[in-house]
Amino acid sequence: MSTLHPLIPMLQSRQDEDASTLGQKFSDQVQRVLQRSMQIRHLDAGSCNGCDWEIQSLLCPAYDMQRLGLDIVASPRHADCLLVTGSVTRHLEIAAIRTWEAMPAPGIVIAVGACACGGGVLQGSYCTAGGVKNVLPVDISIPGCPPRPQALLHGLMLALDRIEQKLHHSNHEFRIGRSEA
Amino acid sequence: MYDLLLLLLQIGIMVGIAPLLQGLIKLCKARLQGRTGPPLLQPYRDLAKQLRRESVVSDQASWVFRYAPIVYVAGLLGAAMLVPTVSQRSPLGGFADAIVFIGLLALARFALALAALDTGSNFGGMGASREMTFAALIEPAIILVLLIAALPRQSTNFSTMAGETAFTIAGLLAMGAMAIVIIAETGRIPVDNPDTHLELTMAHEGMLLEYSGRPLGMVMWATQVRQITFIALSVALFLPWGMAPLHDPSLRQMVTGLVAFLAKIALIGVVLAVIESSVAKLRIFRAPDLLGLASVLGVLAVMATYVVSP
Amino acid sequence: MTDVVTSPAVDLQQLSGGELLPSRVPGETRVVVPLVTLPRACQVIVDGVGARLATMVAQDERAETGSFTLAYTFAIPDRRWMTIECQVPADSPAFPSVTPLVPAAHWYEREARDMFGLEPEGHPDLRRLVMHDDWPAGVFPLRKDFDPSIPVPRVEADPYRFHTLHGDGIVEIPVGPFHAGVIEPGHFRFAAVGEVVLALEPRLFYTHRGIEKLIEGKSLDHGLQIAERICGVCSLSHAVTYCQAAEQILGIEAPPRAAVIRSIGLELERLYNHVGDAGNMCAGVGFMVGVAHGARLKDELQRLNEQFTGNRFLRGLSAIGGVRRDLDVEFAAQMSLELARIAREFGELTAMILGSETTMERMRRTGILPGDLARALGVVGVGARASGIDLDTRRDHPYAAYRDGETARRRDGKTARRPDGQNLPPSPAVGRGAGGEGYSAVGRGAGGEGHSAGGGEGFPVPTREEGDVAARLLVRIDEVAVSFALIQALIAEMPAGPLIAGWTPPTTDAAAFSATESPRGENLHWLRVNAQGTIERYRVRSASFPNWPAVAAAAPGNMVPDFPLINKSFELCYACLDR
Amino acid sequence: MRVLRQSMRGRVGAHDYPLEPEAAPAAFRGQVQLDPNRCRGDAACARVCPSGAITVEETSTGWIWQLDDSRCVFCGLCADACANRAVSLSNAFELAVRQPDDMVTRAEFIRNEETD
Repeated sequence: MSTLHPLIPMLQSRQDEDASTLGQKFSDQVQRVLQRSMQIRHLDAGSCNGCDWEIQSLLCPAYDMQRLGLDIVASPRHADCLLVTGSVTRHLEIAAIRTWEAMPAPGIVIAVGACACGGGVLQGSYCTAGGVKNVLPVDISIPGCPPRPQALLHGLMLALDRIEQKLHHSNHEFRIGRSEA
Repeated sequence: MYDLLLLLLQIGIMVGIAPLLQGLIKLCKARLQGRTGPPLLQPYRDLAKQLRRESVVSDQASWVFRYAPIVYVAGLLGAAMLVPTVSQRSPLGGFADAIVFIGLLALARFALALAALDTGSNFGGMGASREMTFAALIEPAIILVLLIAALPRQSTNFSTMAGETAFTIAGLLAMGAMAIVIIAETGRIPVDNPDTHLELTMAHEGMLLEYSGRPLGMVMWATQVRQITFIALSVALFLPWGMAPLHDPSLRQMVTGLVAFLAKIALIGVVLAVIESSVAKLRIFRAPDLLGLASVLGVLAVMATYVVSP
Repeated sequence: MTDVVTSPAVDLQQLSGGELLPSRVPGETRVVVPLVTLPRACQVIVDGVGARLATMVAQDERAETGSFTLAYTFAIPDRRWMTIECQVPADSPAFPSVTPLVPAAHWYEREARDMFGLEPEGHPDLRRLVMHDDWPAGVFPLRKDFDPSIPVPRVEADPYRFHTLHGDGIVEIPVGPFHAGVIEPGHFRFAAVGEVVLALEPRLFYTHRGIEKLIEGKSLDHGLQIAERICGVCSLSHAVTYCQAAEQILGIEAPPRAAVIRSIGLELERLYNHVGDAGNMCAGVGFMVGVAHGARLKDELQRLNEQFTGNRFLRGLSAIGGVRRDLDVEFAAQMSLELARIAREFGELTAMILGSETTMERMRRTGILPGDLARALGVVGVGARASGIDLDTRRDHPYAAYRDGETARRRDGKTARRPDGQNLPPSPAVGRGAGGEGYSAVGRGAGGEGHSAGGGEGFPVPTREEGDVAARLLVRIDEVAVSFALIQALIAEMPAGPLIAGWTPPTTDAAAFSATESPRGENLHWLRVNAQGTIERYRVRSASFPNWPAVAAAAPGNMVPDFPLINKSFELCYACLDR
Repeated sequence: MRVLRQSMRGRVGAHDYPLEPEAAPAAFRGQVQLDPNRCRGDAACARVCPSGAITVEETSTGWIWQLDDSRCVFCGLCADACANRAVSLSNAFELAVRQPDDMVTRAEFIRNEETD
C-alpha cells in the first residue's frame, strides 16, 4: 500500500512511519473502530434538507451504515451521537438544546454540512445562530454542501473513535433530565 | 444437581444466545433488502455499550419508571427459564407451570406499559395502548395453544408438555396460531415494525423511547430474551425432534439436543426475516383481525382435539 | 367564461376599474386596482376564470412611493399570468383580506402580516405564521428599515394557540418539532379519538432562515448561490427559476444548448426525487424491501448527477444566462445507457411495490384529497395531479427546452425507445390495473380539455382522479416514465452552440418572475433588482407553500399511524416552505 | 418469494468505502486548493465567495490567503473568478475534523518584486 489512505490522518497515525507500517496500522485501526457500536440521532436544525437526504442515503444498500455498527435511532435517549444539520435557526435553537440535554452522557455532537459547520451561505441572517458550534459543543465537523455519503462515513468513523474515548471516562449514574422536547 | 446444571445451561442459552438470534434476524433482513447488513455480533456490542452509559430519567417520571425494567427483566427471565430447550425437562418445571408462564409474561408487559405511561410522553402512552390492545387479543391464543399441548397429558407442566403435539389436525391448527403469536410477541411486521423510525406508528418501540443507558440495555436484552422464549416455546411444542429425554440424558443426547435447538431457532429466525421482508405492516385496525385469527385457530384446535381424538 | 378567457385583461380592467402596467414576464397582465376593490377583483378572476392564486408578493416601497405594495399573481387557464396590484399606505398598514373570498390566500396574507406588519382586515386567522411566539411584536424583518445585523431578543409571549377540538375521548397528540426519523422539523397537533384523526394542525416555519431578507442587497451571482440552497432536493429547480427570473430582468435568454442541458438536469432532479419517493412511501407501510431498492436507485441517479455536475444535488449547474457545465457526447452516451438500466430496474421495483397486495391495501383510500378542495387551496404538483387537476408548469408555462414545441414532437417520435431500438418497459401502472377498482391505467391522457395555446402542446401530464396515497404513487411512477423518455430524447438531439449568454449587471430598477415545475410542483420566484444591480426584493413561493395546507386537509378521518404515509405521499419540503 | 429473490440479486450498488478507498468522480467539486505559484493576491476569489470562506489579507510584505472549509459551500465561483487559474477545486472530500481550526488552510505570501 503505497498511497496514504485518507483515514490515516484522522486516526492520528504518525506521519514519520513508512508506508508499509502505516498500511498495517491502518487496517488494525479500522478494524478496531469497526468493533464498535454507535447509535445516531439526527437533528435537522434548519438545513436545506440536502444533508438530511445524504444521511438518509447512508441507510441504503450502497452505503449501509449498519454494517459498520452505526444505526439511526428514534430517541435522543438511545443515542450516543447527535448528527446536526443546518445552521440552527432561531425557532429550533431551544429544541436543539433540549435534545442535547435529553441525551445520556457521554454524547457527541457532529456538525454536518457547511451550514452546521460555519453558517454556509447564511452568513448574517437574522434568524440563524450561524453554526452548531454557537449552540452545542461540537466534537466533529463534516464540511460539504452537502457532504457526500462517503464524506459522512469518514466523519462517522472519526466519531466512533471519539465515543470510545468518552465512554472510558463515563459513569453510570442516574440523571434527572427533561422529558424529550 | 441435574436440574441446577440444566438451569445454568438454560440461562446461558436464553440470555447468551438471545442477542445472537436478534443479530441473525437483522442480518437476514438486511440481506433480503440487498444490503450487507450489521455484523452478527452487533447486538452484543450495542448492549455492551448501552450498559456502560449514563441513564437519564425524565423529570416527569416517578419510581415506577425506574423500577419497571427490573420487573420486566425478572418476569421475562423467569418465563424464559420455564420453557424446555435442550432437553424435554423444564429447568424450573418443578416450581412453575404454563399458567405461571403466562402470568409472568403479562406481569412483564404490564410493568413496561405502566412505565411508558408514567413518563407522560405521548408516544409512550400511544405505544402502551397499542401494545396492551395487541396483548389482550394475543393472550387468549397463547393460552389456547398451551392448552392444546397440555390436554393429552392433562398437565400444564412444561416438562410433560414438550414434544407431545404431533401432526394431528389440532396440532396443525395450534401451530398456525403459534406462528401468529410469535410474530405478534416479537413485535414484527405485519403487526409492529421493530425498525421503524416513525414515532406515530410505533407500538413496542414507543414504550422504550424514554429509556436510556443501562435500563435501556436491560430492557432491550430482555425483549430479545422474550423473542427467543417464544421461539423456543414453539420449538418445544411443535418441533421437538432431537430434544434430550426427560430423565437421565447422556452427554451425547444433551449435545444433540443443544445443536438441534440452535438449528431450529436459527431456522425460525430466518423464516421470520423472510415473512417480515415480504409483507407490509397491517393497518392498525386490521392487526386485531390477524390476532383474532390466532385465537380462532386456537379454539378450532381445542375443538379438534375433542372431535378427532376424544 | 370564454370571453373572459380570451381577454381577461380587458374584462378585469372593466370590472375593477384598474390601470394596466407593463410587464417583463411573457404572458403576464398587470393591473393596479384601488385597495378597497382588491378582494372583489381577486374573486372575479378566481370564480370567473377559474384562476389559481400562484403567489402574493408584498413590498416595502415606502422610500420610493410612500406605501407598501401588494401583488397577487394568478395563473389563468389559458396559460397566462394575471397580477393584481394595490398600494397600502404606510401610515395605515392594513388591507382588506382576500382570504374570505379566495381561501388560497390564507397563508400568504398571514406571512405578509408577520414579515411586513400589513394587517389583513377580515382574515379569519390572525395567529403568527412565519415568526414564532418569541419574536417581538412590531418587528418586521422584511421591512427596509429592519437591520438584520442587530440581534433580535426573544420575548415572553402567550404560547401558540392550536385550534384543537375538545370533547369526551378526544386526545390531543403533539408531535415534533423534531421527529424520530431522518425528517425535517415541523410540529403537528393531532386531535384524535382513539386512533382516528379528527383534525390536524401543522405548525411549521421552524427552519425559517430569513433567506428573502438575506438575499437583499446581494449581487445577482451571489443571490443564485443562496437561491440554490433554499432546498436540497429542489436545488436545480430553484436555481433555474431564479436564473430565468434574472434573465427576464436582464433581457437575455439562455442559448439553446444551455436550455436543453437545464431541462436534462431538471428531469434528472425529478427522477431522483420521484424514484426515491416511490421507495420512501413504502417506509410508511413498513415494506422495507421497497424502501431499500428505491433508495439504491435514487443513489445511483445521484451518482450520475455527481458525475455530470460535480454535486449530487445538481448544484452549480445553472448560472444566470445559461449553464456552467457542458454535457459532452461521451458522457451523454454513458448517461443514456445508465438511465436505460435504471429505468428497467425501476420498472421491476414498481412491479414489486404494486404487486405487494399488503402495501397497496394500505395506500388505497388513505389520505384522500378531494379535487375541489385541492382546487380551492391552489394545490400544485403531484398532489394536484393525483386529485384530477390537470396542471404542469412544463406544459402550461413552458420554459427551457420545454418551450420548444419541437420537444414534444421529438418526444413523441422517440418516446419509449431505448438507444438499442427496443421499447422501454411500459410504465407498470399501465395495464396492471393495480388491483382493480377505479385504477384505470394511466389516468387521463395528455392535454386535457380547454387548452389550445402554448408550445408544450401534447406534453404528457399523467393525472388521476382518486386523490389517495396510491394515486400519488401512481402519478409519480407515470411521471418517472415520462422523464426517462424525455431525457433520452433531449440527449439524442442536443443542439450545438454556446453554453452561456453574457450579461452585465442591470442599471435600472426592474422586476420579473419565473416558474418551473420542480419535483414537488410549481416553483415560483419573484425577483426585483434595483438600479445598483443588487437585489431589492426576492419572493420564493415553492410548491410546498400551497401544498402544506392540503396535507392537513387530507389527514382527518385516517388513522394516526397512517399519517406518516400520507405525509410522505405528498413529499413536501419544510426547507422550501420555511426559507 | 420471487420478489425477495430479485431483491437479493440487486446487491450490485454496494460499495466498500470506508473499508476500501474510493475516489470521487473527476467532475466532483471538493476542497478548494491553491496553486501558490500562480496566486497574485488579487483577491478575486475572496470577492465572489458567497459564504466568506476565502479571505485575502494584505500584509506589509505580501498577502495571506486563507480558506475556511467550515464555511465553504463548494460552489466553485472562486475557481471561475481567478484570472490566474491559481484556485481550483480538488477531488478531496474527506474533510471531517475534530478541531475547527483544522478546517482552516492558510498560505502566507511574500511579494517578490522580480517575478511580479
